[in-house]
Order: sequence, then C-alpha cells, then structure tokens
Amino acid sequence: MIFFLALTILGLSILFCIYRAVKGPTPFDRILSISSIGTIMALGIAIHGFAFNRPDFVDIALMYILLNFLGTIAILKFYKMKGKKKV
Amino acid sequence: MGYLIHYSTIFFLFLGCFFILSGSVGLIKLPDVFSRIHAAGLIDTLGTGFIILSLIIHSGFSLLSLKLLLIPLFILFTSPISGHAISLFAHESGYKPKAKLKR
Amino acid sequence: MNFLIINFFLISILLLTTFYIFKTTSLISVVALTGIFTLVCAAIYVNLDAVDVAFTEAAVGSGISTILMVMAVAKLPEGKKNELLNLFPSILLSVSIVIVLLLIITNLPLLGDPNAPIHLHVTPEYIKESKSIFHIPNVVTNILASYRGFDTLGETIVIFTAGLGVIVLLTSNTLNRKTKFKKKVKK
Amino acid sequence: MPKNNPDSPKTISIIVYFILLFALWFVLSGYLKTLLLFFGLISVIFVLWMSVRSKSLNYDAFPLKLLIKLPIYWIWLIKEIIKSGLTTTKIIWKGNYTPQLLKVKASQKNDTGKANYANAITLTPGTVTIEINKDTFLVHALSKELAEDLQSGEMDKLIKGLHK
Repeated sequence: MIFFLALTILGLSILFCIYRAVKGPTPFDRILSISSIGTIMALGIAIHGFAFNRPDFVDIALMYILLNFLGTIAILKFYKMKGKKKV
Repeated sequence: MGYLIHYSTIFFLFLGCFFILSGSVGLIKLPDVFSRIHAAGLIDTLGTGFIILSLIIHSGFSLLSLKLLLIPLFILFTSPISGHAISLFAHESGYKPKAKLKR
Repeated sequence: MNFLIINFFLISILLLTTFYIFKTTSLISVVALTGIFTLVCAAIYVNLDAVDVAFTEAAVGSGISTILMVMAVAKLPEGKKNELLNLFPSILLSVSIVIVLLLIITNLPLLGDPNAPIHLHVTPEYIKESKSIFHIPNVVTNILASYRGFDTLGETIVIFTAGLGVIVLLTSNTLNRKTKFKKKVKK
Repeated sequence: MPKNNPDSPKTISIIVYFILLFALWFVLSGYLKTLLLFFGLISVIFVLWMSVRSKSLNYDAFPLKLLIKLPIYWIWLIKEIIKSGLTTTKIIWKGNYTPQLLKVKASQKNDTGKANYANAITLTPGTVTIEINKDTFLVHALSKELAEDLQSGEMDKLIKGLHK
C-alpha cells in the first residue's frame, strides 16, 4: 500500500513538471522538465515493479535513465548546430 | 528486525518522495532557467538516492539490490553532465541569469 | 483496481501532451513533447506487463526517433514554424481512424481472459516446455531469443543502431571538426 | 580525443575496463551457467575490441591510485550532497532565493581533476557550473550561504588531493 501512496506523489510531481514543460518561456525549461520527468518515470517504474511483486522491472528503469540522458543531449546538440538563435 | 526494515523502508521512501515533490515545486516556483536547474538536480540526486535506498532495504541483499545500485551510479555520471550542458547552452544562446556577477 | 487507476492516469497524461503537441507552434518544443509522449507510452506498456515492448519502445522512441527528428528540424530553413494550413482533412482522417478502432475494441477479448484465442493455441506449450528445453527461467526471453530468433535479430539490429547513435552523439563533434578545418585553410 | 598518458599504461586501463564491463554484464544478467558466461565473455571482448578500434576509449580515466581513493571521496560527496540538498529544499519551500553568480578558481593541474571538480560542483544541488575557462569556473549558486560554502575551498582542496 505504501508503494501506491508513493506512486501518487510521483504522479503529482510529474504533473507539476508537465506544467513547466508546456508553459516554459525558454526551450531550455522544456528540456529540463523533460529530463526530470524521465527520472521520475524511471523511479516510478522501479516502485511499480515492487508494488506488483515483479521486481524484474528494474532493468527498464535502468535503460530509461540512460536513454533519458541521451535524449537530453540530443536535443541540446540541436542548439549547438543552430548557433545563437532563439526558437 | 522485521519492524525495523519495514519502518525504515517507509521512512526513506517518503523522504525521497518529499525531495522529488519539492524539486518539482521548485521547477514551478523558481524565477529563471539557471535557478530551475538546481531544482532538477535535487530530483536527480536526493530523490533518486533515498528512493533507491529504501527499495534496497526492502528487497534485502541480492543481485537485485546490486542492479538497483546501478541506477544512482549512472545518475552520478549523467546528471551533472546534462545540468552543465543545459546551463552552458542557455548561457551561450543569450539568456542572462537574474543574478549579477559577484567579485 | 490500482492497475486501472495507474492506467487512467498515464492515459490522461498522454491526452494532455497530445493536446499541447497539437497546439504549440515552435518545432523544438514539439520534439520535446514527443519525448514525453514516448516515455509515457513505454510506461503504459510496463503497466500492461509487456516488458519487451516497453524496452523496444523506449529504445526506438526515445533513442532513435528523437535524434532523427532533431536532425530533421536542424535541416529545415530558419524561422520555420508548425503551421497548420488546412485542418479539415487531418481532423477527418483522425476521427475516422478513432471510429474504426473503437468498433474493433468491442470485438476484442477481455484483458487477461484465459479463454481468449491467443492463450489457447501455442502459449501453454511455451510455458510448459521452454524451461526444460532451454534452461532459461524467463519465458518471454525463450520465445524471443529461440522460438522467434530471426524475428528478434531484426529488432536487435534496431537497438544496436540506437547504441551506435549514442557513440556518434557523445564522442566526435562534426561541427568542431569543420571549424578546425576552416581555420587550417585560413592559415 | 583521448591522449595516451605515460603515467597510466594502456594495458592496465583496458584490463580495468574489461573487469568493469564483465561485472556489469554479470549484474544485469545474473546467470552462472558456463555456456552463458562464455557468451558474456565473448560480447565483452567484442565491445572492447570495437571501442579500441574506433578510438573511443579514454586511457586517462583510470589511474590505479585514483581507484583506491575513490570510495572515500564518494562517501564525502554523498555527505556534501545531503547537506546542500537540505539547504536547497529549505530555500525552495520558504521562497527566499537570492541567486548569485561567482567565479571559482580551480587549482587542479590535469583535465580529469578539473572535470571532476566541475562535476562535483554541479552534482551538489544549489550550485551549477555554467562555463569553464582555463582555470576559473563561472558558477551559479542559489543563495549566499551556498556560494560562501563553495568559496571556502574545501572541495577544491580535497579533489586536488584526490588527483595527486
């Protein structure tokens, strides 16, 4: 039961992050909130595995964290290619 | 012993959840991009650390707990790089922080 | 019950992000929001116990398609925006697809129903025999890696390409190389 | 581009990479059968061969001295992260943020040390390295006490000792 309560709190914080991703005045706010959403989602998957007695899900959480980093760097690379320009 | 494991799991789990919640509140509340990076860093380090710690205590020592330990290890390497990259590119594309340079 | 609540929450996030992908005009935020969309999709697969699909979805969606979309946006001329000139055909198309899918859903068996056709034909043999033949405890791995080996080979190549994407992104910087070359020419 | 440092020979760092990769494979799979272990060995050797061939290995990253000192440093780093994380949480909930920009001198000599110092600054919540010039970092801090904590130079000294 505690795990489900924790999942609720994580869901609430994901909603806060989505607010920033949608509203964010600069594109960097959006990238930042997406990387935080990825981290929270990975933790949520790990907790979800324990809540449903399937702890093998940790593998996916691991891969999420690595791919989340990759996506962040990929979107940032776009800015390096475009140079000094506000999109 | 069983009670100790149970209650410490609950304690660390909700400590981690509290840090994640305060990090996401910081993402909304703080004024500019450079300050919001701190909030995201709070989610990445303390939130992840405490939640993984509580899951390790819950599962006991096995191969699974080693696998869980890999998550904060990867975070230790990836989180500062992405934080630095975001702040560097934001600085380069001309967004100035609200703070002034202190000598 | 909890399962349903989690699913409901994830799908409502999915709808929210879809709405904002539709609404925003800057292309880079569309790419960013698509990243959230893929992450939530993979989380839904995890919740439905389809671990391998979630693996592939996360690798392909978050790894390859983000890079491809970023590259495509970088190649576009400057000042290009997400303009919707004529909304009517796209709305018509999506509404008709939704109607067809809803009609199909009514004919599907319930989730986890033991008498559904897929659970009667090959699955019992997989569950009974796979461990004694291949000595690997995970049934899904057995099916993917040995019964359907060639099929998986293609998927693995896709994931391997994602890994190559990591190396290309993180090691050498093509832009720097070009500027260095220009400097050398100037000298 | 990774450079070859005479202090850390190539073979030792390749062996360290091999051990780390094989440990990672074992933790992720968890099989003890001879055949599967053999497959793991083959895949690890293949990955190492590929990365040596494409020159994406950094031979400078694993001096043996650093590996011994690393666990103590990590424990100290975790303590520091918790301390500054509590301060940051307090600032977020109270709302009395006074952002600061400051320049920090790095006294490390080699590049690995500087990178380590910049990473440690970014990893502790409340301070972020924005720009790295030759030996000064431009740092953004969330409040005055965090900035003063950084300027006292404790972290700088410790990481300098780590890379000696």
